[in-house]
Amino acid sequence: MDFTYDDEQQALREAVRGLLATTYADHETRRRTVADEPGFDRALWGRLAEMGILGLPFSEDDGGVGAGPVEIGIVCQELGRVLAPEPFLASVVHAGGLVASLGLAEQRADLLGRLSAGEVVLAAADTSPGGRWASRADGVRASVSDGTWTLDGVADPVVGGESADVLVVTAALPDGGTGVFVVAADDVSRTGYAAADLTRAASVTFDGSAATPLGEAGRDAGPSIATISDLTRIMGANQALGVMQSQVRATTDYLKSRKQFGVTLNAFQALTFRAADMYVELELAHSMVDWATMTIAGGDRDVVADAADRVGLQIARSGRHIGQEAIQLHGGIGMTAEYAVGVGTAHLEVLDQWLGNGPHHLRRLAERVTDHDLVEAI
Amino acid sequence: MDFTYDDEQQALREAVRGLLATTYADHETRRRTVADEPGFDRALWGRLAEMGILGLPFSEDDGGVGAGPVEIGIVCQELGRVLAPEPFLASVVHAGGLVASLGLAEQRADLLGRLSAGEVVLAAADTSPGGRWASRADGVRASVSDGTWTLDGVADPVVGGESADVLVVTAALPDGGTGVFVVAADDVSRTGYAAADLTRAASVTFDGSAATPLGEAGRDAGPSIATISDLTRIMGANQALGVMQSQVRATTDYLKSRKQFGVTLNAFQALTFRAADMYVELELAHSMVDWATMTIAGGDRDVVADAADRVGLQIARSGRHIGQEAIQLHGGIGMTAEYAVGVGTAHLEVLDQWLGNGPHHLRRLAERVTDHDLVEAI
Amino acid sequence: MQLELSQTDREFRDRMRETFTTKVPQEIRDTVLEGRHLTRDQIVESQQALNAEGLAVPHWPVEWGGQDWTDLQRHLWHEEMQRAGVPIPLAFNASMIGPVIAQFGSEEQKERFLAKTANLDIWWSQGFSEPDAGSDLASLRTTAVRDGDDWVVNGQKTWTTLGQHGDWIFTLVRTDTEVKKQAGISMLLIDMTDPGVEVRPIELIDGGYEVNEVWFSDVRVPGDLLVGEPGGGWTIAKFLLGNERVGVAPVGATKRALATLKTTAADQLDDPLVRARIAELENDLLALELTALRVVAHSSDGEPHPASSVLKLRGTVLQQAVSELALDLAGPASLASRAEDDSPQEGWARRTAPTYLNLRKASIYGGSNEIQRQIISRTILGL
Amino acid sequence: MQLELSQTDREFRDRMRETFTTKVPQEIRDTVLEGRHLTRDQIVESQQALNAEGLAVPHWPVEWGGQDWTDLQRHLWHEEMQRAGVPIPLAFNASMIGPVIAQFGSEEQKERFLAKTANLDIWWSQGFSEPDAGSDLASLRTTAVRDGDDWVVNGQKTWTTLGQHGDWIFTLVRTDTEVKKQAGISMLLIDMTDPGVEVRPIELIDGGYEVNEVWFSDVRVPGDLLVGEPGGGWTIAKFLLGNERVGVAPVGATKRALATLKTTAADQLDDPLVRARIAELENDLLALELTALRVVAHSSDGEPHPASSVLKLRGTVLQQAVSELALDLAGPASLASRAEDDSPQEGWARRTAPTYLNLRKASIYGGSNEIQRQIISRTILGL
Repeated sequence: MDFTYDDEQQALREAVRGLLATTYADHETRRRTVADEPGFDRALWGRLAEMGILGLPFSEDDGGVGAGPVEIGIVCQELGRVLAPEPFLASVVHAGGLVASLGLAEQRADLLGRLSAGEVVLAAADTSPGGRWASRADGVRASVSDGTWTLDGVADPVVGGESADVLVVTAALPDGGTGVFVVAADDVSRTGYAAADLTRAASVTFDGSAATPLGEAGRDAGPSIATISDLTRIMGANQALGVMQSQVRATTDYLKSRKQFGVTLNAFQALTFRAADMYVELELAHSMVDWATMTIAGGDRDVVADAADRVGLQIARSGRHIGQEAIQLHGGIGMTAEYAVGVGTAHLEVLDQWLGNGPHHLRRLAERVTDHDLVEAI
Repeated sequence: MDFTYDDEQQALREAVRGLLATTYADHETRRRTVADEPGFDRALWGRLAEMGILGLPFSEDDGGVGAGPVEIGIVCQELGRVLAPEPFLASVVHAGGLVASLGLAEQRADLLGRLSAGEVVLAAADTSPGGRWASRADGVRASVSDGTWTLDGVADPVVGGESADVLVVTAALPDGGTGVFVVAADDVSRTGYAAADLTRAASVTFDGSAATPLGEAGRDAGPSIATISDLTRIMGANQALGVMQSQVRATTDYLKSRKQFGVTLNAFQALTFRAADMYVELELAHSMVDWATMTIAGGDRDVVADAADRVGLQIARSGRHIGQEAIQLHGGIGMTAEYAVGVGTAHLEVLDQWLGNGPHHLRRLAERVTDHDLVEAI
Repeated sequence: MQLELSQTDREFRDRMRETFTTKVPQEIRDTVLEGRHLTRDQIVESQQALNAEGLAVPHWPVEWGGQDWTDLQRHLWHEEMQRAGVPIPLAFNASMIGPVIAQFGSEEQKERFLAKTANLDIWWSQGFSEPDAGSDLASLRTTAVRDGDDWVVNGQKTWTTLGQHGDWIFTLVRTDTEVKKQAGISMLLIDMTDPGVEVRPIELIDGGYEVNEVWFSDVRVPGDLLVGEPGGGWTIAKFLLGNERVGVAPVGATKRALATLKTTAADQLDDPLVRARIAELENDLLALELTALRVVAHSSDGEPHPASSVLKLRGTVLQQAVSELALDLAGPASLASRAEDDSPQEGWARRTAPTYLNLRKASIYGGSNEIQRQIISRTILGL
Repeated sequence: MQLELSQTDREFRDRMRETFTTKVPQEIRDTVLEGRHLTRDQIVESQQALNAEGLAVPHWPVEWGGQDWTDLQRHLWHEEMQRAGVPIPLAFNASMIGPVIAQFGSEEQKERFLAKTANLDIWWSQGFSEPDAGSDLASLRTTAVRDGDDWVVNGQKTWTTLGQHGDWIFTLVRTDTEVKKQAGISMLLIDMTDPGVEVRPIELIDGGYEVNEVWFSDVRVPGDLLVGEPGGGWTIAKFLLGNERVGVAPVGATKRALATLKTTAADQLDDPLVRARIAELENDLLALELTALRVVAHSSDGEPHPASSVLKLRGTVLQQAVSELALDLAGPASLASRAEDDSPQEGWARRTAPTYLNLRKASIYGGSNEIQRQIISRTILGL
């Protein structure tokens, strides 16, 4: 049992942190980047590809690096720290994860190879308007005629879908179950928009859109879809952890430097105690994120599903606490779009509502409460 | 709409406060009183009878004073302020309330007359071991033979039951429904004990105990039992309010007088802010208590049932907050039986667990949440 | 003690309900009830409709358009507006500078400003906060230097709510740097079209522009636009901030928002955890509303009741809690925050994230919740 | 990073589990698991059973009975004890005076006390707190005045946990009133049977007697019972209070208590609100346990990890929260707190109210949660 990074992991973290700092050291750059098309920095995306970051989760056979979940988590944390809008989570972890899990060898080599190289951006379309974290598709239907598949329906929100080249779509199969299909972005109509944190998503309409089954045609992919969602949930929690770390640091720095009534704010015990409570939440969240990330290596779907719910609930609670207190302790400046802290609070909510919010995970955990005696950490 | 006491109500409050101060101004007296049989001060009980307090809720025809719910609430608040162990709530409000609601004229005149005069103490036996605030009896069964009724079973906790002269018992009727019976304490076996706040209760065993139906024999009294429980819940909330007022005052005084690190504790902003939060809870609870008490005058059972749940939930939340913070802000001294604050925290819990705790009221309110659009205060 | 409204008050309430739902355009009220943004024109139209009925500034002196109501009636007026989705009359006009001019202003100022202020012919902005002052208002640095009959103003204000719409701004400025900091402050009324006044809107985290920075560069203000005496600004500021007693907490609007959620998210009400969360909030709101009524009932003659801080503190917490619930009920649909109206996601769901973020301000602006706790612990508890 | 225990640690844990469940009498463990009170004899019997296995004082120096374990192993030892219901070795002996004597004591003191301390042949009490000092330990007033080779002690200590069972007491006393208050403090070991020592148990709100007042009236203490140097008491106290890193939060016991509730209150687990409350607590406890593991994994060589304060703070909050849940699940049956065992109410339910009340101490004793927040904000955050 070990909660520390090895030297290579440390080096990865430093490298990613260094690269991101060249672009997003200043929040103003992030602000300008998300205001322009495509909502992220294509040059940075290219450099991430060069560093092998975009191929991190995929096997070398598929054109990737074959790194483990801890490494992917490190990247997500660093992206979160600077609120980077690059669609790593949506494109690499989520959509790429579906391809890696379900795709045939040639599909994997093609799509993941190009994704790793920064040549295509993927997005997963798995949510129907009003839908809530279901691994069973209900907004898009697949039809087959003469061996040719087409899709009809609407997916929304498709995170990263506005500028994706290829969509990985979950759709209801004609004979029941849910299949996953690859669709060229040219074959759909889509309307992009910004979420509250100014990252981009899209509403995607399929109208007889040509689709290629990912893996064996017509087979129910429900369990795989669920597992990839769980993995994405855990990596989203890593990203949220990075946000929270930045918020706690920014708040602490602010309390030390901002003067009111002739003294710096850390002279007010009520405020420093609240900062202490933020730190407590941060440490608890950190522990849970590390743990959930480590469970992935075991390869047991049920264990990962449980870990996703647990870290999801923890992040929802800690994220709201820290995100709200960070704004409150900053006062007015925390409310402005010019300042990273409030935007971080928006990003925490977007991550949660996208990947699974607190009540959702609590409900699932509550259902399972009688399935065990003690919750075993190790 | 008026939230203020009129002159008579003010005078009643002063009179009761004055009388109680003669006995319980010092917590040590309360401590000695509860340590001895019968667990309350019979002399004080007699003086309460002389003042008309024990007959407050009952009509003049029944030997009472015919006062309204606000007056009864005032008495309960004052009892709560000094943690008086006298069984006013159990004997007068609850058991007496059942008699007043269900008894025949002669039963009312007899029992309530003697209760008002301080000649008998009543107690309501309406809970089975492990039971949870049900108006349907399941621990005691009533049988009738040749017009003579007998009871069998166990009631526990019977608050105030250890020293009561007459028990008012809810029992399952032979043909269904729940009846209410009057049983002389001599006809049962009982084991007294102290609750966590050192007030007394008993486990009561009925073994063919002779019983007199209260009101018309064999008729289901479920709705009336429920309404009297609701009224008792609301009066219990008044009593809890008195406790909380004392706790907030004691805590504030302590912060002003206790020195640590060379200054009084109110120099620590984190502590004064927590005292402010206690005050907020107190004011909210106060408003809800006054409101629930005033709903009784309208005489609508459903309105009172709703008010009982609402004030029950509020008191559970505010009571825990204030009761816990009062101990915490006092530190070690708050943990001791010698000091009123911690005993008050015990009393708050006993009132809630006896009359309906937070989760119980929340569950009932949650069931009704779609029955209305807005919750109307007036 | 008695719960029922008197016959008079019941009739009063019915009259308010009737007036609000018939005299203020439905479209404006729907905009409020659905949590969408009002335009400047809508706010003006609504206030003028109220003013035509004598309902825009009832708490002003009668000679300037006020009504001689009890505090309870003012409370009912305020609650019924919120229930009906009527925009509350612009606070800067109705609750702030209007009462200030009526109390401290010269006859000339009253004649010149009050009627137009009530009718929102003049849109007032507030120039109090400064970048380096925050909650420490008295340390403000904007200066006004006497030059003949005029004052010449230099400095910067910030967090000026809706300042981009403003015609005039009432400002606290330092007119004397030699005295104790509170004693050197005065209030000036400044025409925002004057040369040297510059307004820059600040984007907030919900994407809206509600607050502004306002710069004054050698702005020349005639001497008759100083309110009260030179150096009397702190007294006026205290009057103004202590002037709130009715309508401190947005109870009615929060209740309405919660009740509306039960309809919009009706499909999730089978979930006992959702029901419990709503029940808990409904109860908390009831307790708050009753406390507001107690404050109203106890208040005597213009003195602010210290429990106003309780209302502000808990009111903002509940307002925020309802917005959290809404966001959780919206779920993934909430990501479509900045989608256009042709989005397949429902409008209420799309608005939840911006609303959640926007309402973080509620516990910061207008006396942060930390300031409220300070007031309670010092003023009420004597700590 | 890796989740699994090493082969060695897995075997270690299995050995602990096996030893605890076979060497410590079932009746003692049931008493702990059911939350009933242990007698003095049971505590002694249990510790002596552990000591016979070398498991009473593993963190002591090896020459005095310690084991050269890793922090992780100490953590596993501590958690497994709690899971099995084994009473944790008496803290005053095992975690406090033992390590202090081993570190600061004379050879003579070590020989005289350590083995008996490990084996609980001597029951130690702690004499630190005083009535007027509270969290401000340094302002203590109990004095020890030199008289020949002896010290003469006068004063009063309070909150002396289980002092009624004590054979010896380690005290902080003021030996020099002329110097800065921390510098005038020394540690004395006092035989509680000495003339002039008087112990008065204090009744707590749960009806139990866990703490005591201890008076010293002209108690004559031989000079060789001063630990370390005169004036060195503050250093020892800091060593002692900073000595906690493993086992700061009672995670294992709280987990066990929560899991047990699922069985005892099984009839209420149909209620989704109850299930949600349990699920939330289970998750919070998991996060806490993982944090304890992280602290253990990161710790280096005896230095207390500052996150110990996180563990103490959250650990007590969760311990208290589980006791609140238990009380709510017990409902009216909880009124039978002081009923005898023939009560028709179930034992677990009867114990909920006293347990709830008793555990209020958890956030007060041993460095209140306010002190923990102070440590976090100062030491960790630099505020």
